[in-house]
Amino acid sequence: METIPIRVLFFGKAREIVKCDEQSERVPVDADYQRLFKMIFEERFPELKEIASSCMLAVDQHFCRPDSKVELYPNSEIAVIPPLSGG
Amino acid sequence: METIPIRVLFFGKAREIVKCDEQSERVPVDADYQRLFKMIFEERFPELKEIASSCMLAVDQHFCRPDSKVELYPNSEIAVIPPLSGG
Amino acid sequence: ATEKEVFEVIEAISRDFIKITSQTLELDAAMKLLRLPNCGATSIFIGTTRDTFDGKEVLQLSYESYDEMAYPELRKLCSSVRATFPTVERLIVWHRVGEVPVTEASVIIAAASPHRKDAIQAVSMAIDELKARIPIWKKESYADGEHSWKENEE
Amino acid sequence: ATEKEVFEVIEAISRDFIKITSQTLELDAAMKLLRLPNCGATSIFIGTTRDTFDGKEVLQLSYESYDEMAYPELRKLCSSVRATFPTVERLIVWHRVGEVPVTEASVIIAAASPHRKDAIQAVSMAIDELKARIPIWKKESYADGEHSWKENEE
Repeated sequence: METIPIRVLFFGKAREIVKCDEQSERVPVDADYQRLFKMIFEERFPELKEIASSCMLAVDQHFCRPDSKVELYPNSEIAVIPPLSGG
Repeated sequence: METIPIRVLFFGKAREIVKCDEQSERVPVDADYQRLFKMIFEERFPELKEIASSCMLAVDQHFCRPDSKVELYPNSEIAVIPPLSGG
Repeated sequence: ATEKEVFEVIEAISRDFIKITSQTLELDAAMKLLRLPNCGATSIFIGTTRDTFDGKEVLQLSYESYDEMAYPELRKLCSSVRATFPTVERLIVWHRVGEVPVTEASVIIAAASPHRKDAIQAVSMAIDELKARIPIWKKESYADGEHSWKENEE
Repeated sequence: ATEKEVFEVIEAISRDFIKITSQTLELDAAMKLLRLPNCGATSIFIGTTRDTFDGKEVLQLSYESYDEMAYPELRKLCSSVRATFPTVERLIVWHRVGEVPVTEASVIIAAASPHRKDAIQAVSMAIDELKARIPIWKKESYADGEHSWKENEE
């Protein structure tokens, strides 16, 4: 399976838990949302499991939902988005 | 019939038509809204007839409607209120 | 009046800021009254003089007020707004009278409350009520020499 | 893109004022952008840092933004607001990031339009959408040493 490099970005409580702004990873080029979610919240950063149910992912600056189609490119930006609290 | 002195106040377009801020009048102490309205718009200031249908009266700083009970006292203040346009 | 009632009146007066004035309305002065550490939300409405009406050039607006009635009606207005939105801490209703040049404010309405919805809706209610109930009149003077006494729609 | 499309883009950019900044948000600067002779109505919402939450003393709020995503989302937000309220002439959406002391503004949203309802409702929609869609996070730090990442309800 072909893998590509991606960047995983952390914000808010996720950044605090991971103690890191950004981390490079490699993922299968055809990974879907569920696969990315599982990879991030269970395999690579299991310390995020406690907030997983309230988080979503954004891929290349677009919010994704579990049924969203995901297209990954080399150096795609996957952001871990905890509940928003702007305003 | 006992009459009492009242003050009639004019605002906005009514003031412009009558060319006067205020006028003293005498009215029967038991005059009701209809009587006051007729007195002002037909008898004393017939030049106001053209705007009568869009005006109302305020008695002692309270808006009145045609069916409002009116209590007059010496020097009561009857204001001719054209359509409001504050704001 | 009981002592409690007197205090309620004093508090009501100090939380509602009402003004009908021929002076320029200063937003900065309003903001100072609204800056409360327990209020996270401030909503402001500013009505300004426009330069055109129906394609005609407006030279100036002139407002007149029946002050003796407008002040008590403004107090009633503030009471209604507070009854509807009890979390509003500060409420400002200022109206300018006399000549108001184009782009200057004829009215400033503002509310501060802990959360945003009450502040926003209180201001919206207050300007609607002001236009419907406060005895103030506006005359628009046009470049062609004509003028017109305006009528609020609602 | 055709010439017309290019001009539309330029006009859209110049009528929407978007900013995410660590600097103090200045209401005066916003007002200068809103003063248009053809707009009779200006509506403003200011979100400020509150001193208490759930009875706990708040020392400070700290905001962080995912800028690369927040800016395009803010542009989308402005487009949605304009699509809903097409008479809005100017739209300002400013958000402060970093530490925001108590009583200082974290957000200023403002709209100018010819008539009041559009300006008021546009601001109301914009703050609702901002809270729901813009990737910005707020951390509240308390006097007892604890802190909490907030979550918008809507």
